[in-house]
Amino acid sequence: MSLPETQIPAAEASARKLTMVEALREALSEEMRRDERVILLGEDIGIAGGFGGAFTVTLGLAEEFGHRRVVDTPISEAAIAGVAAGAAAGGLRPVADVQYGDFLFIAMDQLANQAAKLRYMSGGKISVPMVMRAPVGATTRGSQHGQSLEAFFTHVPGLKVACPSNPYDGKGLLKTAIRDDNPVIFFEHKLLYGSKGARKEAGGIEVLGHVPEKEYLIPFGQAKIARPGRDITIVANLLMVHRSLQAARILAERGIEAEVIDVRTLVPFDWDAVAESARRTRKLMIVEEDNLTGGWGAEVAARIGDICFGHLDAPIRRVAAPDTPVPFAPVMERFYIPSTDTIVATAQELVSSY
Amino acid sequence: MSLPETQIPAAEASARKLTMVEALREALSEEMRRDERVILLGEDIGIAGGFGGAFTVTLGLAEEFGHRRVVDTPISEAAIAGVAAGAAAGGLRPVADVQYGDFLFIAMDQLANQAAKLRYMSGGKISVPMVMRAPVGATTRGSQHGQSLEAFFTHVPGLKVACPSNPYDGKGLLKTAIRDDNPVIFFEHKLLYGSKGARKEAGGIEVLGHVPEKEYLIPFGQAKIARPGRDITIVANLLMVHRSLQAARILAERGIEAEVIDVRTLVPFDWDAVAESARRTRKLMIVEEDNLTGGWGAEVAARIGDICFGHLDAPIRRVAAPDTPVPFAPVMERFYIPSTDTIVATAQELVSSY
Amino acid sequence: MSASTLDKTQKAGMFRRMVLCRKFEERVYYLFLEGRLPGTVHQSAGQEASAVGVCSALVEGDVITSTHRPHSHAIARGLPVKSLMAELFAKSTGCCRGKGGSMHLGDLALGMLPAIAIVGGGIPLATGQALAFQYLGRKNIAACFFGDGAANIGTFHEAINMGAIWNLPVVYICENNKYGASTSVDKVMKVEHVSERAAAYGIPGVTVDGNDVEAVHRAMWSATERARTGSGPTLLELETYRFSGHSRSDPGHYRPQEEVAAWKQRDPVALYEKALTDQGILTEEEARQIHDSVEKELEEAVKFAEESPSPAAEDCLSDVFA
Amino acid sequence: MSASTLDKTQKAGMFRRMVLCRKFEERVYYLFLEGRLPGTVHQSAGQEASAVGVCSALVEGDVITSTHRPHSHAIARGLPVKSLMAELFAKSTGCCRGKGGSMHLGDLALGMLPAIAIVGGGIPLATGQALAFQYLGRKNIAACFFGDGAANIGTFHEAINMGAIWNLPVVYICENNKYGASTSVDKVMKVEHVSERAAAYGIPGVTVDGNDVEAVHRAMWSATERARTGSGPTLLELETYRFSGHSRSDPGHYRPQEEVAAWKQRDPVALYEKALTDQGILTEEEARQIHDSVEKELEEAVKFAEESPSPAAEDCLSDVFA
Ligand SMILES: Cc1ncc(C[n+]2csc(CCOP(=O)(O)OP(=O)(O)O)c2C)c(N)n1
Ligand SMILES: Cc1ncc(C[n+]2csc(CCOP(=O)(O)OP(=O)(O)O)c2C)c(N)n1
Ligand SMILES: [Mg+2]
Ligand SMILES: [Mg+2]
Repeated sequence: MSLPETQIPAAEASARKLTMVEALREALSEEMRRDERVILLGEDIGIAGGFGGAFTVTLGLAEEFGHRRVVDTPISEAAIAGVAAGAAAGGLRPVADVQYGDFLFIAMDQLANQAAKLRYMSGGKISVPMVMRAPVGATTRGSQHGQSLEAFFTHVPGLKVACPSNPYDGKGLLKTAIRDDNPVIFFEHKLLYGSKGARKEAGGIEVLGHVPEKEYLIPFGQAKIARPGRDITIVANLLMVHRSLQAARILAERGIEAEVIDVRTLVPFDWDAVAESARRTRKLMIVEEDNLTGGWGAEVAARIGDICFGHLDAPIRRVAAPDTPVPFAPVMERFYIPSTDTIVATAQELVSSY
Repeated sequence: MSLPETQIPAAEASARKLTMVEALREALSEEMRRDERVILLGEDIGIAGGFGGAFTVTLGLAEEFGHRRVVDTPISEAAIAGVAAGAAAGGLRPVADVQYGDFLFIAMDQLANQAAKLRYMSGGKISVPMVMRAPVGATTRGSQHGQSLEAFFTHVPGLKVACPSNPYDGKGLLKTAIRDDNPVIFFEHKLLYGSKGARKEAGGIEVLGHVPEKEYLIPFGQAKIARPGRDITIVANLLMVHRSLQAARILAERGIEAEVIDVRTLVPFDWDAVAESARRTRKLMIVEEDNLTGGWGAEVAARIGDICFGHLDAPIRRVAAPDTPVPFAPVMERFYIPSTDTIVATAQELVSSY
Repeated sequence: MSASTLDKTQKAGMFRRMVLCRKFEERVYYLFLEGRLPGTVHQSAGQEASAVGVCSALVEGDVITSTHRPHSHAIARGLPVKSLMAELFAKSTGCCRGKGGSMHLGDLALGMLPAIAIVGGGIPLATGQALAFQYLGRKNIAACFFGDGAANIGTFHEAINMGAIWNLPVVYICENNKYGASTSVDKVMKVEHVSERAAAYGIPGVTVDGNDVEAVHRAMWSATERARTGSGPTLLELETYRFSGHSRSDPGHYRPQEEVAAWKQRDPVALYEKALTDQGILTEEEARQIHDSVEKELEEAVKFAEESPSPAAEDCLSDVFA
Repeated sequence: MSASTLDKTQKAGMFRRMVLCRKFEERVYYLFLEGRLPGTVHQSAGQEASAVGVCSALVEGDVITSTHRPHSHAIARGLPVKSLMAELFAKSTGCCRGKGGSMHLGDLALGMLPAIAIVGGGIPLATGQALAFQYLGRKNIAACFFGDGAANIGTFHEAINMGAIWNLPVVYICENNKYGASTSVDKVMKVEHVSERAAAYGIPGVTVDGNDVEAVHRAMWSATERARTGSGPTLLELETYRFSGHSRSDPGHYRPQEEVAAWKQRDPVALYEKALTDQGILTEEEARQIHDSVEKELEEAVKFAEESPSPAAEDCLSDVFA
């Protein structure tokens, strides 16, 4: 199921490096060129002299595609989601966005009760090919601008959920999301946007990625082994992939070879890849930025614990944010967001104590 | 931590039997008599000649307490939740309700971003003592009137979550919820309301419970051993407690003694009780009506799997609804809702195969 | 079809649809009483002029959205009664293959999005449909039904504003039947007419006698003209009344008996029958034939529904994803 | 205090508050540039007359709610500048003990709910506060600040309607600064004035020059009178302009330079200073003293904030539940 990084078509072959923002922007413009039905809906996404959305992803697109296709909306998140769903049922392929993922709660009924269920309630007669982009992650903006919300949407049947960790995946997954005939919630991490061509985020990490000029898609439901290893499996998404990779490098210095799996999509989820790796390393941990209780990691632990019962030498452990809102003060926020140190310590404990 | 059923103060001692609806109504009226600050907010809750809310819980309360305290609202779920939160911060103790839990998504921002976080964002200076009542469970009303939504709220730090399975607990937990200084989401199952003094629900089960006339409270975070057993632990809530008890009776005929734990509150959760039982029976399963992926059972499986690692003889298994919206046709809905048969079969497999 | 020139055939057709709506609800009422239908139901007897008047101004390709009270909308839009009845019977031949039920009736291919049972939830969807029509350069419009109760929910505000600023081809139709469940409209809004709220969005608001099917038709017709010619939405308020309780379990004791009686005096089906026969558009014999043919159609629909196969239990698992 | 009789001391006090708001924002601007403050910030220079005019009509026990742009509201309401500055510095002496930050400034005991950074999210909360006042028989009111952008979100509609039907003691205050982030107000609503929307709820809507602090005071005063006497809410629209970009990272290129220049001509702080000195209410010397004392207060606030202890990392875990 999962492709080791080296097998990914042309990823490393390309000399061109892009930031996440550039990669996502390219995905949008390629898809808009390819398919006239693709339109964008969101706040401040196309205003002349404006931002190109809260994080510049749509910058320049109104200039190329016009305001008919890059549609600036009022601050009306419920209607943004619902209008996107209605337009999708009506034959368009809208890509909507909220400026911060936290605002998805406002649109929750339209996403979870309408977009997600229209197909089912109609007995399969309707498709709702829409994408809702949403930036997540804590960046010293306090409780209402820093949540990770993947778990809420992973729990809604009828929604797909993507969460790329790097520009290459970002582009390939966004293109796939746009072509998918189902509603897709597409999470982007604020600290991964990169600084080139993007709004600079304090604490952001510079993830420049090889992005081939040739078109490619990344299928949903295929996790990626971001780093192979034999001693323990670390499953992560978004920013936590990078923390986990950094932790793996530190662990390697201590003789522990951690395998890091980037889930890439949470719905569908690549159960085979994770189960295979866990059976092989016999130890599993999950790293997510979301609050511990009820995070998506709980589902991974529950299901892998079940299907790999007897094949694991240690308890499945989760590293996640504590069960608190996101605090403002950087000192507390650093405590809140799972750190490389915690990942290292947890892996080390699992490897040495079991 | 957990109290075996027999120790519960005066529960079985009382001769008086009430339905859930009667017990909840009594909790509301007792608390309203006791504390002038308790008010009710909701749609159709106090209209003369009306319903007393969608399921008659507030019937008669406007007559006793007047429309100043039993406040009929417009159909404005976001404002109902937000006004309740604001009034709570302002010194009242509002008990709000939505007619069907499914509508909580409309109020999600006010619940998850505002009510849940006000205290935290203020550095602990504000309390938000409100209750949001919400009926859950599938009752042949289709996809938008039958969801179980506990997992969404269990995942929001700052919210408490209660889910009584019987009239005795319903009354005691609702009174505790009203006195709690935090926002509490209070889930009620439509099929447990009972028919006496309530709107009759097809498929509803008649859970008449001993409810003492003397006042009592049930503390949050104390699970209840609804039936003791030595062979396997079944953790459940709401309607699924009854299915699990029924399954336990069937299992007993086959020589398997299942211990059934009624969680009663999901936040706080009685980890000690479940862990203790699981360690004792060495087998654990979780039964919930919610969709499998990301249900609250995932957290239970994940955490107990971790803390009881090595103490269990079988994988932790979850019995839950499939990952689909709630279908309308009764034949499909019966398939959707976890059945006694499935619980029996799952328990039997765990006991006999491991 | 043009508003000013409804011809005999059209009028007779509208009348027949109204009768079909009414008798459908009557049948459904008894089928429920007899325990032959599962779930619950929100009936629309008394509101037929609104449903039929609106849909009589629509053309092929237009789309309606509806609510928890969708039966008459679906019938007025022309969905086959068989497929509606079969859906209520939870059969696989139902318009939603048994997955939707009463509250989600619809068939997009036939011009009706599955009804949305979350009050106000369909308003953004209708607006999105209209955006698609505008974008694709179609001459179609979306007709968005909702109740007076929905006028107080956030999506009403957000979506109508969006429809307004983008001049979308959509007509927002508030069936003001004076109550949202048990709650009288004047308990929950201070304005007398929902249509007064149109001003907040800079679009026309019109209040019409919702029990006069031709008045509804005319008002809807002008609204569709505006919508089709790029002038944007209208908020059309139709004053009407439901004869039954809010839902199956509701006897409706919160409504003064005189009020109910007064509205029953203005039964839209009876009124139109009288108007058409008075005007000599229908003979009494023709009217009778319409009633009979409707009975027959419903008889067949019930038979069809009853004889249709149930879905399989495992069908629960399909149709989640495309 | 009565609207018609603002005396010298009051006017001087209002002026000082405005200067404090302005200079607070100037300091904060440079503190951010210097990298001494974490996170982001939405500044309100240019909108001081609105914040101070509104709060000058409030009394002890009244409560304001605010937005992502709360600094001037907090200062106008009289929260100690030290505790605000300390919060921006993320210190444990901050008004939210470092947990809130710029977007959640507030202190309920001092009459300000923590600011709500979800656009429109505070409107139901303010309405709930007002419900509590009404229920408890207090003579207090809630003053609910929000922007023009918030006028298009569902909670605006739902909560104002509730305030209206229950005649709650609340004033809904829309600071219309012509833009929601980069989006000009006339792109997203068809009405010219947000106050026109009041009619949809059957309450008065008033539009006032938001850069004229005494005009704001007078309008707010009448609105509070209505609210305090049980006559219900008012929707008060204050026309104003922010001098800076939307947030720290925004240079504001979407606004025509002439527009910005024209509004800077109407700088509310300068206008009021001129009015007060022209009218002889303040001498130039007194005005200068006010500026100086404000500088001093801010100097101390920064010093206090810098010297205050940071919260401990583990403080993250407290204050989730009461
Ligand atoms: C968001 C939401 N809140 C509450 C309900 C429960 N409910 C169903 S219909 C109804 C009343 C609707 O009134 P109105 O919009 O006037 O439509 P009518 O029933 O009169 O046709 C209510 C409260 C719901 N379905 N959705
Ligand atoms: C619900 C929601 N949507 C979007 C945002 C992002 N955002 C923050 S401020 C803002 C503009 C608000 O405009 P307005 O209400 O006019 O207030 P102003 O910034 O002009 O003071 C936006 C879009 C948000 N915080 N909340
Ligand atoms: Mg109604
Ligand atoms: Mg603004």
